[in-house]
Amino acid sequence: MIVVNYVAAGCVFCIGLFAVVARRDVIKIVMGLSLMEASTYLLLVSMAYRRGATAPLLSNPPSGQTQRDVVHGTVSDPVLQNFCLTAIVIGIAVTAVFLTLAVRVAQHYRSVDAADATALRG
Amino acid sequence: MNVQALLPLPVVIPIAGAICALLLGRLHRRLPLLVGIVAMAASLGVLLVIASRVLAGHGHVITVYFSDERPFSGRALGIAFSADPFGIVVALLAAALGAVLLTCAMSELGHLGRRELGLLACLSLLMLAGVIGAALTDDLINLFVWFEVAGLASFGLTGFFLEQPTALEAAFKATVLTSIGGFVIFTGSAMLYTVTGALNLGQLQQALPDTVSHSIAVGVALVVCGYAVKAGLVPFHAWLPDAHAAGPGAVSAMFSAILVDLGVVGLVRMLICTRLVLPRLGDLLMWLGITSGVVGALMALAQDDLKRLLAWDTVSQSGIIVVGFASNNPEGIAGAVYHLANHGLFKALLFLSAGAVLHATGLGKLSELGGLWRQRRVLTAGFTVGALAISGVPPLNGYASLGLIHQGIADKPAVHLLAAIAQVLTVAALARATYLGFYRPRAQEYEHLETQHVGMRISLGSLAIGCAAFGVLPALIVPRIAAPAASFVLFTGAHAAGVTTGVTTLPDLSIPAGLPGGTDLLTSLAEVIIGILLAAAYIRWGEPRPVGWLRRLHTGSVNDYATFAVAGLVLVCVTLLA
Amino acid sequence: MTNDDGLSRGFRQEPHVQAGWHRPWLGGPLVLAVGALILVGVLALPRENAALPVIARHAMEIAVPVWGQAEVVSEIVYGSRGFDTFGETFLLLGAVAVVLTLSRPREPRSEYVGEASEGRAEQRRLDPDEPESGDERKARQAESGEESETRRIRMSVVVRVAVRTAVPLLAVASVYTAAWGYTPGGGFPAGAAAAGVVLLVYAALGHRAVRHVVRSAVVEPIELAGATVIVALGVAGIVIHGSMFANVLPLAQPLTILAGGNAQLYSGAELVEVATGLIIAIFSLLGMGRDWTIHDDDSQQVPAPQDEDQ
Amino acid sequence: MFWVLDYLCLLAIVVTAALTVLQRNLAASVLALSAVGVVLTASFVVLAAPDVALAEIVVGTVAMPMLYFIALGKLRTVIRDNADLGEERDRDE
Repeated sequence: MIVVNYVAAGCVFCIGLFAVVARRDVIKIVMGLSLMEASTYLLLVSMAYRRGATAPLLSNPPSGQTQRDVVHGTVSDPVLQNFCLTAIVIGIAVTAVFLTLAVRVAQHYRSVDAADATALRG
Repeated sequence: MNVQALLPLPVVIPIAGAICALLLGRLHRRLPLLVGIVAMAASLGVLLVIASRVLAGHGHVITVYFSDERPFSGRALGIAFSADPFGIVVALLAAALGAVLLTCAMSELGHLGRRELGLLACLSLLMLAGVIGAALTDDLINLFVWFEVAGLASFGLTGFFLEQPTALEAAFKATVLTSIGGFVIFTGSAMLYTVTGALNLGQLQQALPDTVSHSIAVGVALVVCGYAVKAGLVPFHAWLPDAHAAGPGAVSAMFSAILVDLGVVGLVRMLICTRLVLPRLGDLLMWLGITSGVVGALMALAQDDLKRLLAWDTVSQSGIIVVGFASNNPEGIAGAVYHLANHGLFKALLFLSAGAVLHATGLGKLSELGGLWRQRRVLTAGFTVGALAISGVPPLNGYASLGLIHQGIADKPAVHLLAAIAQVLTVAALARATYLGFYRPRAQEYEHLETQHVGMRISLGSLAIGCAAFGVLPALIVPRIAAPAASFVLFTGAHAAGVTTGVTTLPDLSIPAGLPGGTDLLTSLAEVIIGILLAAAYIRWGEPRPVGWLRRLHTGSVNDYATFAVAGLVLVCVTLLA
Repeated sequence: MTNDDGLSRGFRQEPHVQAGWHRPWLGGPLVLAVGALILVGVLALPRENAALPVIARHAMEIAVPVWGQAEVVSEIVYGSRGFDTFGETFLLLGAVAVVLTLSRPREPRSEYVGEASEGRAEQRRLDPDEPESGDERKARQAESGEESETRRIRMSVVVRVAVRTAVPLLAVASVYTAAWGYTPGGGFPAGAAAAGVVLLVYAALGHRAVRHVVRSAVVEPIELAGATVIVALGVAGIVIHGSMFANVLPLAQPLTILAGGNAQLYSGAELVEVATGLIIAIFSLLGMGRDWTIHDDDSQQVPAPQDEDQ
Repeated sequence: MFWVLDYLCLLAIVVTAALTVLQRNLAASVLALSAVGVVLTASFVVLAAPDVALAEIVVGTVAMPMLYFIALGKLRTVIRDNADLGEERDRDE
């Protein structure tokens, strides 16, 4: 059932969150956030799925169905897939900014260890 | 071309300005910032036209749907912009302060490199467009998209001065925390859409069932935590002092005065939607807000860096504003809207003065500053007016709004007491900063003292006049602006009704206007006096032990800040699920 | 800042240990708690036999008659919720601007800037001052020199020939995904694929092959032109129909290349925007120098700004 | 049959995600992250989401690894010992 998808998305979210919380390596933290992103995509597309659904496509309906059948038939939810596209664009934008920042921080502190980049505290 | 069609313009104009700023950067050094000021002024003009219709009489909600989409049977696929009294106040504040702060940036940072100024103008305009878009939008996912646009632009502005290692470190921490908040909001919003099938905030409010299922509770909890990261409530606040103290003066002012409103807008939208269904959310936000108030003020008292002290004070003040909104009665909410505007004004004034001090002398720490009142009278006057306004001294604007908030939470004794303590600590922190930074005699002269730019004087003067004006005439502001906003936030029916099309009027809400009377005057003056005594004691005897523990708790490592945020997420989820 | 009382126990807390774990005993249980709570929320979600939401069914119905698009997801992305994509496009433009800001070379500043001197003082205090490693000095000269050996040199002839044959095919394929409005794929995947093609040429045939395409004086105006087309499309919707991103162009016959009214133009503008945006971001990240940190031979003079092409 | 494919994709995603976090060598974990993107695309195709699959395959295999490897390249010359990157410095250094 689709619940297994939801549980898997939750697991990947937790793996990503654990990487951000517990890894001291700056690049690993960025990867943790990329994993959290991947889990949001998986959750959204799994929520969009309906039993026995075809893609929300009207161009060439599957054999024997007309466009009207597809419109009223079982299709996966196109609105959630639109949100997933938005999330992917946001993901690539944030990752590019992240990596530029990580390299600049490493240039100054000469290390990729997040424990060294703690000049601002208290 | 009725008013409804004008609704998206306040967002489109700054974005067009951002494109021109990048293009015109090659022609002349100061052209991009000039384009920015013109764009913000035009956006402010359009917003004033819309505000005249929205705030007429007892307040109206004007709604427009994009892409010619019409709502049908209580649902809408298209995105709606709705100008309601609360959203229009935040948008006006963002546009007006944006124009003032961009003029100040042009005068103060005018001689940066050609390419740097083009990028600075583009990022500031994108951030302001994001805040205005988030204030006006009525769609759950569109609110998240504008949240991300404003957040992403703020990372670039935080790490703008690449010479400073702390600025880049602050930008990295802000990116980690805000991204965690962003993913959490996105997951929560998608879950709410899947369960209720409604995207529009008004329709979501109607679609929420009375018995809240687990997925709605977790969805709302996730969305609230995401916006709490941006508003700087306690467990999620750790990135805010670093990020707001790192950028140039005008940019930090933009962060603290305008960007914090993004989180407050998100929280208030969720409060409106779930008031009938999840009453626990109001109490939870009240306790989170009041803890932020006390912790922020306590940490501000112990800071040595001037801009970091003001950033910690932003954490405290945004906590007090969230307490006002969560108080759920007319005075509290009207006070919170009024305090949102006041906080924008006096925090921008304080940050501009602090930024000007750093820009002129190159020194940011209170221990190194002092004796500035002789060389820089305008800067000292600006900072003093801001400090008096924040302490709630009667003629200036903090007094009226704090009085309303304290009236609003009068029926909850514990929260009222903690709010008074937070106010005393804030007064102490600002008094200490003013004395150490400006009035304390300094042994040796400053080795380098930058000349004073005229643009800086104009900005400081206009913000000081704004503080005084907002303080002197609450009789005009409270009934005309704060009351309609409070009636919009309180009467949930108005929000849902406003969603269909066109213009709907809001029910009348009578809030006692005029300066709060005798008892408030006495408590406010008492708070100021105790605060000054506390500041003097603090300067003489130094940092007490519990404050030391609290400061050691903020270890500065991004892993610990993320752990705080995760602990806050667990706390919020458990309270809403139980 | 690091304050001098008991709090700052010297800058390096413990000897520099490999970047391992950070308090996993605290992070682990908390993350597990979050996982459990999300599990509780997610289990109560409607399963795959739930009815399609009313909004989704409405989108399916209006896709062909109102928007002339046979691909419903593209219709929602560039039609009914075009304002979301408008915000998203400027999110990408913002990200490119941020990457440009953070990877910009040092520029001559005409007067004293307080923050710069404070920054340099900070660097002396915070940056560990150990001698430059050999390859860093090589990399640093590489940036200042014009024709430096770390600049991308070409690969072997086998790779070059293979890439020369594959590139036209890949370019056509990437534009194809956005061209036919009624098949899956829109402006974003096509733009990312086009950027991928340029990167392939850069990796295989060296910097000289893509130098004209990648120059910021060429690429940035194209990206801003794409953004301007999108803003113009939105404003046209306001002027003509009173609501932003309303369909202003006549609907062509469905299932043809022009199908989809202004959604097709929107998708093309986003293709241009995404392709040039990713190229700018990746090449400015590639060209990021080290001239902001103090290194031993950095006297106070500011190096001449590098030529624009970097 | 559909569910078997779905469960296989999910298993692969969770395994590659765990691999990304537990890997010592940064370059290897970048490849694991790219593997997560590819298997995610496979699961999108299985879950009837062609548009999202196209976007994810392009981002997951082209843009994301490119950015990470450029960042790694920049880091190699800057940080002191490469143990942080999980790579042993070659002996002759």
